[in-house]
Amino acid sequence: MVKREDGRKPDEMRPIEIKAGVIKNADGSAMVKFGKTIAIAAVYGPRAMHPRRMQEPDRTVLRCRYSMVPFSTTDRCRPGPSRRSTEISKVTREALEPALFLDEIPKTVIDVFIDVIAADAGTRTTGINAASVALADAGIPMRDLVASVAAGKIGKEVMVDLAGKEEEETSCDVPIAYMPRSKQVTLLQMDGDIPVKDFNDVLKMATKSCEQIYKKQKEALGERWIK
Amino acid sequence: MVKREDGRKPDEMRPIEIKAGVIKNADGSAMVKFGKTIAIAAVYGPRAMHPRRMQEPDRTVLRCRYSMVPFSTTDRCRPGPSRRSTEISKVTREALEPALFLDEIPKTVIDVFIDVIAADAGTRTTGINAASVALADAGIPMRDLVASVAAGKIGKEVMVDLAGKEEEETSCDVPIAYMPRSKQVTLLQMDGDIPVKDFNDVLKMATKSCEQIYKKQKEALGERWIK
Amino acid sequence: MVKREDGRKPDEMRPIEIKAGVIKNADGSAMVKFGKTIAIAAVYGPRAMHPRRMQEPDRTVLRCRYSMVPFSTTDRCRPGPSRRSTEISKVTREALEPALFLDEIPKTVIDVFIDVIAADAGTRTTGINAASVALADAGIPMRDLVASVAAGKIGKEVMVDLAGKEEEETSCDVPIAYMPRSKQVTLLQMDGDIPVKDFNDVLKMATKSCEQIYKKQKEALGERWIK
Amino acid sequence: MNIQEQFIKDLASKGNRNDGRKEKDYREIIIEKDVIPKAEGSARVKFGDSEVIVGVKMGVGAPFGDKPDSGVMMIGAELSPIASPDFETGPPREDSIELARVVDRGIRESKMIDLEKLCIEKGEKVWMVFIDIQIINHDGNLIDVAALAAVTALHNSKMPTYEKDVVNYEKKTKKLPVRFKPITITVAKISGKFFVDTTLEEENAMDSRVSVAIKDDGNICAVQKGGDSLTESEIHQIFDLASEKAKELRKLIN
Amino acid sequence: MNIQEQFIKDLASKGNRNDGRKEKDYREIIIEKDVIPKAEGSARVKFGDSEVIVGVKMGVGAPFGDKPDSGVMMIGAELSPIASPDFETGPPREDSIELARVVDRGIRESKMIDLEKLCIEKGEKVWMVFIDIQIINHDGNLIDVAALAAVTALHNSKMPTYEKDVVNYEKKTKKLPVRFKPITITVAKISGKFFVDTTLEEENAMDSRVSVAIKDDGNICAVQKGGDSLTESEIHQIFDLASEKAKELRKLIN
Amino acid sequence: MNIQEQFIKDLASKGNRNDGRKEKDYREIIIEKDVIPKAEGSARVKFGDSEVIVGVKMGVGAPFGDKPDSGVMMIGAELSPIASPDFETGPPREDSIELARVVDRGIRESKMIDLEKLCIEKGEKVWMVFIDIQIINHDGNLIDVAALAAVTALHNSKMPTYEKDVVNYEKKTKKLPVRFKPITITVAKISGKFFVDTTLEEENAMDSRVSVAIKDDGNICAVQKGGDSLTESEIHQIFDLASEKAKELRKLIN
Repeated sequence: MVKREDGRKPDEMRPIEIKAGVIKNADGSAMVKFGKTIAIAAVYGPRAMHPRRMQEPDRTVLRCRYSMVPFSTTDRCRPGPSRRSTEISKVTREALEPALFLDEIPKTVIDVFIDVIAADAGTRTTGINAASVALADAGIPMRDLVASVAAGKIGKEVMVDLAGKEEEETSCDVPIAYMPRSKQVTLLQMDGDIPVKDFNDVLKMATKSCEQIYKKQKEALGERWIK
Repeated sequence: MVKREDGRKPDEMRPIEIKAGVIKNADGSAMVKFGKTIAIAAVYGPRAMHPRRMQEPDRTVLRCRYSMVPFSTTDRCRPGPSRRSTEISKVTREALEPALFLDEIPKTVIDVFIDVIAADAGTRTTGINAASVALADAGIPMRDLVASVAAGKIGKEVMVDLAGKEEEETSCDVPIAYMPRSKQVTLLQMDGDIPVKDFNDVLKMATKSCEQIYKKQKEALGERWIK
Repeated sequence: MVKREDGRKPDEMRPIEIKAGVIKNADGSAMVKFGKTIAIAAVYGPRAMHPRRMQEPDRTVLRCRYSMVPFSTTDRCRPGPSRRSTEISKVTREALEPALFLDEIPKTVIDVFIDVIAADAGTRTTGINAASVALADAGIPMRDLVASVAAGKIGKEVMVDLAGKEEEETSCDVPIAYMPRSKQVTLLQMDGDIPVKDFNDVLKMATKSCEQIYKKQKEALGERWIK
Repeated sequence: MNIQEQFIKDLASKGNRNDGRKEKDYREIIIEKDVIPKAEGSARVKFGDSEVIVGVKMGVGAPFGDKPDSGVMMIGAELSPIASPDFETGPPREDSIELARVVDRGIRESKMIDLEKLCIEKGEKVWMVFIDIQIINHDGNLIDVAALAAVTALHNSKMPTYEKDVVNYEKKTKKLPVRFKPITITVAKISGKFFVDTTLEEENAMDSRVSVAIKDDGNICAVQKGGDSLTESEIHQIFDLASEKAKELRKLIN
Repeated sequence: MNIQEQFIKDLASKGNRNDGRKEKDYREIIIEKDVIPKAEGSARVKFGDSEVIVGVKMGVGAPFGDKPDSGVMMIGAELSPIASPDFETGPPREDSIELARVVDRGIRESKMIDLEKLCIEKGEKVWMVFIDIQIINHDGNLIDVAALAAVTALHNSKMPTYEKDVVNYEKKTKKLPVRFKPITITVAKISGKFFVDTTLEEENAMDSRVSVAIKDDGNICAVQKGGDSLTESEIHQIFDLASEKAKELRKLIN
Repeated sequence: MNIQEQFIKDLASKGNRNDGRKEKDYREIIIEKDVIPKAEGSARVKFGDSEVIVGVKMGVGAPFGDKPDSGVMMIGAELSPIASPDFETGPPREDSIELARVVDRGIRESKMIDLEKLCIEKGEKVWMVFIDIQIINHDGNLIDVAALAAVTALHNSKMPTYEKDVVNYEKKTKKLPVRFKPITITVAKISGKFFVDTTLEEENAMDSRVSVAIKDDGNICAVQKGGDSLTESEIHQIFDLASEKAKELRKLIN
């Protein structure tokens, strides 16, 4: 088995830290660290939807806004939405929606805000992990928690939770989100160049890792309630 | 009689192609080609006006949006409205309004969208020709069709439907729109430097050409209904 | 006593010109000149507030918009709001609010627009002087007029109404707004580097000058009514 | 249609106006020059209660690729919210864009500014001339007021100097190279009659209008129709009236 | 859920569709090349009533700092308001941004354009390739239609020449250096069955969809899921179906 | 006025606060340094439930024309929607612009950063220092929290190196050249009494507030009043209180 840049095993994720209830004003919140990547998520709602023309008569609308703060990256990134962040906001919303019961309170909205305050690969997956815990922290009824991680393949080795220069070396980058209880994939994207059969191995390792993340998410929520 | 760059006679327009009903989703639509200039127009409405504060209590509002797609010109043009396109949208609306009965259905709007997909002079006039056919194709009651073309003067010769380098050579550029049945001019603009008396000749040739365009517009609508 | 760049005494303001009622369409208006700095203010309202979600159920909202026109400065400034103009709009609003009775007509708005058409230091204070006269000219009930000027300290000398290169030489720039009757400071800002005890002298000279401005404001309103 | 509009239309049908003027009468015209200290040139022009200030600023920039030895002229217009209760802040609206573009065409097509003389270094550096139109009060006929103010401001502009890659705005020795005095006259059609210098009330009641920019030699260099349709014969009448009035207004510029 | 959605879902559960097609059937595909005179390459592609025009424009600009000897490729998409009654003017919406980014990844990750050959002067000047997607009519499956149009347009693009710091668009001698034909196939899940080439009606009733970009060698180079969740086994079924259809569609490009 | 506001005001009139603090008491202050791996410097500061993270990023750019041998400092603030239920996405609002500008003035006017030492090549290349303020939770007194976080982050910033026209962020050898520790203290007036470190509830009930930036030598370098009017004597009281508290807070920075 090859050693990775930072000494991890192929199926080993970076050190993970999850903390629920980090933002007092929010209805629910969480901070998640994967190595040097840090995301904070806050949930507000369900609350009345404004402007009214965006209301849905029979369900709650989920809105997500993913954002990277200017100092999160080596080259300072400009504040404000970009095409990249708009796309990630969309797939994040779709990654979370399957876990929620959105037909309970019509004409309302749940807002999920994700700020990536430090970025070293895996910002969207780290953000989804934080958002999922924040939704649970807000007491919003959920079918399941959503866990998320990316996997790839460097040389002949399938590897999970790519970091640092691994992102440039991998032949593919496959971020997924996963609901372990129902074994449903809620986020699936891929960039790269890989045979279909290899994709299956990558996907398998990612879902397995999500099960571990899932445990840590539940622990964090447990700690929050004990406090 | 002098020969023009592309061999046309002074009062000869470029080859014209008009096709109604080119966009399935639209209530009415048309594609118009003048040589290498191609415009597509789509009409949606009359429909309820939103936002409500833009409603007129006693009439239908006509909105026009003229736009050039990025690949229409030699130097790629940026998407989004410019000062030029805003002005053309306004004069296009004023060129079409006199042909419509707008006091029939209060609080509604008719939207006319014009996309110039290929540009070689005469984009605003080609767009008006397309919009006029699209409005008729949508079954919107009209006093008359609106035909549109530009004329100018190169050396001592009055010429219609300038194209290619003629636009740089002409001493004036006079785009007009015209309702042939009532002999009303609905668009009138001019750039250049020309004695008042010459202007009359230019205007005359343009209105005459509009009568020919008018016939082609009616033919295109006829073909549409036969289909 | 030192002489200043333009020959003024330390406590002498530039030539001041105030004229009320300069914009026919406005409910109230004024033009104020301090030397080469010229500001025009127009007041519209009280009138119904749109959009409705910005209405206050129990009071009139005061909105201020400070703007510098492109040709007001040596280097042409771009039209549109900047961070600087947004801040000045805010402190201008706060400088004027204490003079108004805003709890009289609920759900309404008073708009104050300030255009700086020529800029040579003191644009925000000149704008406040103009806005104050314009509010009175609009017949809006006021506790007092608001007078405004900046003071500073060059070398050991406290000086009022800095202009030209004095702005670069002063060790501090203290713009204030003042209601002379109630002796209330409504605007207070400062940039620079100065001991607390010197600040008191600067503030004192500024409030004293405001009393002179106040007289000229009342004269201008008087002339307006006589006409 | 409201009562006021109907009243204006009824008067117009007999060639009358609610302020007592006749069809071809202008309101009082006031022109002030050099009203903005830091502008290279400026003018404040009033037609009755309509008031516009135009300021000309200059700077140094790169020429357009297709005209490497020509200076650059840009015209902007802001219908400041101070000018009218209906204006709101936000991006320039259709009307102010049209106003700026019509004034631009009148000046550009007449070749009033000798742009070739504004080249500093071919293909690299040329003078930029920024003409900013600020509407102070709106009581109709803004295009004509703005055009007159712009031409007046340009005729009174002085060029800063350019030394060692720096523009010196303190030292203005030469005049901006201008020639000609293009005049823009807008003629409005109300109840079948033609009027110049319409007020805001008249503009709310008018059917259509044509703005015509006319050169010193009588040639026309820009035209813009607004509003409803017109016949060819009406267009000729409008051009004749505009030509007549342009001669009168041109005398006011110096 | 409305009646129409329910109807589509009921049909789908038996593998049927309201236009008579079977799960794996495409609508009629029409491909036209060189439809835009001034573009370096262009294609109009229709799948039934869905219609997209892609134009390729080139220019010269600076390379990215981390790839000094590589040309630059940019893809934009505009869901023009002409294409659908629901579209409104304004900044590009979520859907059009996603569409452009998915098409971008299929082309970029497959290394279809040989960007190294587009370097003019290392670190200073490279060719920029702008691929603009214009939606003409929206009746579903826009990602696949746009991707096919983009790949076709690129395969038929001719490069302008660059002489003495000026791009000459009149003289196009060489073809744009492209290789491979990545095909994007979107598979939709409706009532537990999988369908290709969905109409707008079907998309309103679908549960989820996966777009898969597939290279000539069968490798996949981009994936994007939309909508509801999927099991791993469903993902494999989708990949198999996409791989099968990609081979068929690839034959249409020339 | 609502009940809560009235309650705060009543307490304040006796010098009391609803969380048991006295007028001059701060909430618990927590300062963490180097919390952002890729920033040149960073700090997280909490005053009770108010929490701000400031990150310092550096880059190389052109100096301002009037200061060719000086580095450039820029401060931005984003009131992230995560921080408060009332915040919405969109352009930076009045409050966050004011916050950034007040923090900017405190640092700039105190000459805390030795900008002359940040010149790389006169007139061409200088270091840019970007100070970004991210509000994590809003429970009042944000200006003071942000100012303290910014000064702390700057005091702990390390400069990347610049070699062969490239910034090397991996190799940070020197500290950012800073001197002084300007402290910003905001004093609020509620029911005629003066308080420091107000909570959000208190700010909703307050009459006015003055933020004062104070240098190590006791001089003041920036002042910003907000809210209602004040007398001269009240201003003096505020300055005295701010001067006193600044000395205490300065000790927390290292």
